[in-house]
Amino acid sequence: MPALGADMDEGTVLEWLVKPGDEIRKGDVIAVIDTAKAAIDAESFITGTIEQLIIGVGETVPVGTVLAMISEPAAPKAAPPPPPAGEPQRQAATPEHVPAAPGRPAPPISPLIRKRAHELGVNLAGLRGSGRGGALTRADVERAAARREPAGAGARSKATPRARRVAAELGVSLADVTGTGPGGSVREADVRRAVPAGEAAPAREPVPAREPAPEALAARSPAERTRSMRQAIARLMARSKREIPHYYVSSTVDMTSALSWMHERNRELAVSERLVPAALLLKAAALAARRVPGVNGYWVDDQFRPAEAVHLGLAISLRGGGLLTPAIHDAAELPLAELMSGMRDLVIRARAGRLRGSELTDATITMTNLGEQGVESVFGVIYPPQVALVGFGKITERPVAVGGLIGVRPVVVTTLAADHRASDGYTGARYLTALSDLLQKPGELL
Amino acid sequence: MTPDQARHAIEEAVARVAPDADLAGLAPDADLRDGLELDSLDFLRFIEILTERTGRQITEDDYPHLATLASAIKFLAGG
Amino acid sequence: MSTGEQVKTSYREAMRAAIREAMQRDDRVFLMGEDVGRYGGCFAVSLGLLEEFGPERIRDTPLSESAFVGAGIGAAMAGMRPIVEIMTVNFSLLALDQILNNAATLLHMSGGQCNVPLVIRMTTGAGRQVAAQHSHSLEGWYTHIPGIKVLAPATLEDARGMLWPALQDPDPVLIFEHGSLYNMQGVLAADAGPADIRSAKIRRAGGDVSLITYGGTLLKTLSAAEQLRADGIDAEVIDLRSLRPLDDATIMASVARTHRAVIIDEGWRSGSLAAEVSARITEQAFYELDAPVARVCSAEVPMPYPRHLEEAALPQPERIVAAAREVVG
Amino acid sequence: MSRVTGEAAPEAAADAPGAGHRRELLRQMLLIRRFEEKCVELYSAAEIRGFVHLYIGEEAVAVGVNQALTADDSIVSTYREHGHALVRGIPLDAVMAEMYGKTTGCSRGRGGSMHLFDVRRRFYGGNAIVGGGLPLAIGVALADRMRGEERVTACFFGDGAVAEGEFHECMNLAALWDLPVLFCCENNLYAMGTAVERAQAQTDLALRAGSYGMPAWPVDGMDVTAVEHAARRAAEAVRAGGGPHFLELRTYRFRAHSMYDPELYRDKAEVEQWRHRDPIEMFTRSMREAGELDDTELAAMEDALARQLEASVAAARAAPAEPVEDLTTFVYSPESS
Repeated sequence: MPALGADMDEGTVLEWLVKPGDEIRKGDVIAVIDTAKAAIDAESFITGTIEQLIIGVGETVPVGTVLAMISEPAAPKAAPPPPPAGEPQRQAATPEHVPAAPGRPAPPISPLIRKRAHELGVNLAGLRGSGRGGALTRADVERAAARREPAGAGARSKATPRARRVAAELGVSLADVTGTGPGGSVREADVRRAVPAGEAAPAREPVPAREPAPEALAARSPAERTRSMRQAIARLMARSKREIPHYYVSSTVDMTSALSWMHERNRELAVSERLVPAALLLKAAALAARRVPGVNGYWVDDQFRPAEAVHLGLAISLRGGGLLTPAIHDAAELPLAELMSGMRDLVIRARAGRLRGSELTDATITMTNLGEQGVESVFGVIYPPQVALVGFGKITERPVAVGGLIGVRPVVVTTLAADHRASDGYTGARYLTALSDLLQKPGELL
Repeated sequence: MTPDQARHAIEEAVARVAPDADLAGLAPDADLRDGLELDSLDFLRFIEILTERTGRQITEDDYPHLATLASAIKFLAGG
Repeated sequence: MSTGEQVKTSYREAMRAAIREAMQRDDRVFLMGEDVGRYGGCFAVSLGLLEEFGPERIRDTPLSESAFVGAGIGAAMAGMRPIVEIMTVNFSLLALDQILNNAATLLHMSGGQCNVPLVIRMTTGAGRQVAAQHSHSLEGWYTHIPGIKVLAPATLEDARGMLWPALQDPDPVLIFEHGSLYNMQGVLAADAGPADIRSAKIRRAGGDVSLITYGGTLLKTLSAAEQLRADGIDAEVIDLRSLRPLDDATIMASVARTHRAVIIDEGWRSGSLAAEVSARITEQAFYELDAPVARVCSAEVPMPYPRHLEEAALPQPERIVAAAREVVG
Repeated sequence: MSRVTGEAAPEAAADAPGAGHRRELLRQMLLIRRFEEKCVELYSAAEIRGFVHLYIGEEAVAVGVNQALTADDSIVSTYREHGHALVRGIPLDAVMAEMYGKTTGCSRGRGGSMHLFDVRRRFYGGNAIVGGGLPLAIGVALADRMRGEERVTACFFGDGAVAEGEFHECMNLAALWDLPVLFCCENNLYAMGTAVERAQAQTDLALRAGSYGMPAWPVDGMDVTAVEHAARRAAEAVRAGGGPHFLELRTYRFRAHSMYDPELYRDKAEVEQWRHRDPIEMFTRSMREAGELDDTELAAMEDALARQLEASVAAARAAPAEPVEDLTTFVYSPESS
């Protein structure tokens, strides 16, 4: 089927002017083709004999389809081979997007997609992927987020981008700021007014703030940066102590099986994958939080809101002072190896000042580990609006009674500071017991 | 590996893990981890760099040999 | 070494001096347009040049915009450096095909063979009660076209300094001169030379709001800034100078300081140059904005004849002040 | 070995053109004809795309006018330009590669059939806007005149352009300023689907052109010798400062306006009648009668052309396409962007 116009994709054979056996010459009109616009004579570009008419009168076929077979005379003419029939440039388009073969298991969810889903508070279970092979794409997650009301805080308050950025920097929760802009929108001045000198700023907004607050931190001089960080910590801690009725529980946990299991595994692992005790403690703390959800979530609008997943905040002390608590997302689900590399990555980036705003503001429970600094135990201050903080002291050799006999065993003192508005000592105790049980069966931490 | 090469490798590893740490000011028999405030992650990174630089496999059982500068040099140079 | 000596002049004389200098320095340069010779130029910019350079290089043309603009393109393609004057942007519509389909496109279409080192000057804008067909401000249309550059000299320095670098440019450059500027008086360095034609300039520094404008509305914007000072609002005024390419860096740096932007453009709002600048601010400086970007443009009406209606239609200092107050809040 | 490219014939001998000269005229007409026929084939196979306007039937005009031009003269053409480009000397491979949109094309593949450029040969392109090339042509002529160059700018356009305002503006300006332009109006009787008598109150276009105060002659566009003779006379006058001249070359296109229109605007009988005056067959017949051409020479000429065409198609197919990364090059010149 010849291309008979710039905008022609298919054509209909209106009439054959030849029949099999006819002799034809180059340039002879052999058929009449109906394009969308008009009936047009189609000519032959070779001299020869009509062998067979393949496409019949009235049939519509795309450009390039072979209409008839013409045999060329045997004489060795230097005629070139006829152009490859039926393969016009246009059809060599890239293969269409291949849908997943039915029945094949959907590909695993990439960490990036999980992180994005978490940022938007989207539950990935049962979400159909539009990517190659049914994989979930960022767009799928974002569409899912747009379709329903974000979990956590109420409707997103109307604030200018500048106001959001300053609020993130100063640790001000927009929910607590009254806007004086058009339509009651919050503007920079409103945010700054909401932070009177000395009085602690209300806690960060639980819904993850979008603005890259740390870049604002990084943009200024180091001295300025530590001063404003100190101010932010001061405000947060003062508010925590003022508003949260802390209760504390502690427990000494035998680390023998955990450490020997770890050393055994480390023998087979390359240096870069080798585990440290902190990774085990972190994983256990996360799994325990999943088992005892009462400690994992936020205190907002005078009620406890349990979080869907466990995002474990990690208290990281910076060289030369200062503290950041970035979160490891889905710490309960992440395999131990990924948790280890995630922890190393967070520490390096925290100390280099290259954390993203979203990482800093969405922990559902925080862990602090001062064992390296040699203290036996730590009773921490909860990060509002979270409702619990788990603490670990130094792993030390201590005389312990086991089965009636005295033995020397590596042990660690684990503590929990919890918000008595959200839970009672009973829940705190159940959490530490769960933590201890998990550390006795390290295989489950994988 | 000669003691000098070992010392040089340790100095480079410390520089990369704790850029602001003052190795020179540390007594050869002083504890490296305390003196340089290396936590377990820093120390793991320190071991990782040493393995890359010297090609020596260092298992957890070898950690005690790396407690001080002097012992580390002896361990690496000892072969 | 500039002698520091200053001379009193006008925008019109500054542009004339620029043309004279270019024609003296480069014999490939010549001026072509309706009534540029014997009549001395519809706005008297080329007064006296016919007597000085003769009819071969100061060429009056018949009223055939497509022909003489196309001829300018052909002559440039063949090695000359023509300055084509289209009396006003209103008549340039008759030559828009030559400007778009030939001047702006030949280099790309010919695979890099055909350069068109041409300068086209046009008067633009309203404000003299000449009614709908003579009062258009269509620079925005031309800034839409890749392949040409668009300049808007709003000061004596720029009127004197932009022509020579525009002529040196191997690609077509359009220079829009707002009709209200020709009589503007002022002082200029006697040896004032070429100006940069790539960047915007901050004509008044300020920290509370960025007033972004060009050409005929610069003076109105500066006076609005003065009025705003009385309200305690410290306005920054940016003169775009180059409408294509736009100097994004200067615009975004200013918005990053003031966190508020008002764009003043005599064109109609829909699909205007102001719309393009606003879109770029939202794309590149979104997190700096403490208020939506505001625009002060002409009312979307054919320009009326009566004075009071024309003034109501055009951007005025009062409307700029109101818009600035709105965004500063 | 006959000259491979369509290089313009060497300065023809001063005296009456000899048989050798006529053989070259015939070869150039055949070059155009076979090139256009190959385009039909390639277009039907969808190997070349877009709009393609064929010159079959009008070959005598391009070949004849080209004989009157020197290497220093300039040409501004229209979208039916393959013939003008080939006889001007743009290599066959470069024109074919341009049809394929390849970087080895004479416009780097950027222009296609309607925008062939070769500035070294002063071929300032086809122009797809009807009448759009006329202002450019008078501009080039203006530049030549201002620099005292004795050169001619030949400007090709069709009868359709005569209805555009630009045509009248340019004719007047060229006459007013005595610009060295040779206006070549290829009157093939149809502006796409509108016959000239349905578009022009006065269809004698030479008469119309004369009203602008320039010499204007009608010429039989199907007779290559007549075209050459008229073009020489006009070009020499223009070059000598006689101001612009206008040739109305009355010719006819045997195929559709562009790839493919149903030609409802004319009946087949008219086409057949004009085919009797096919410029190539008439010229071949007269050369045979004068004993200047026999079958073997003709077959050799056809064979050489067929091989050159196949080679150009093979080269074009194999030539590289422009990398997408170069999309924005040549929007502005490098040093000025």
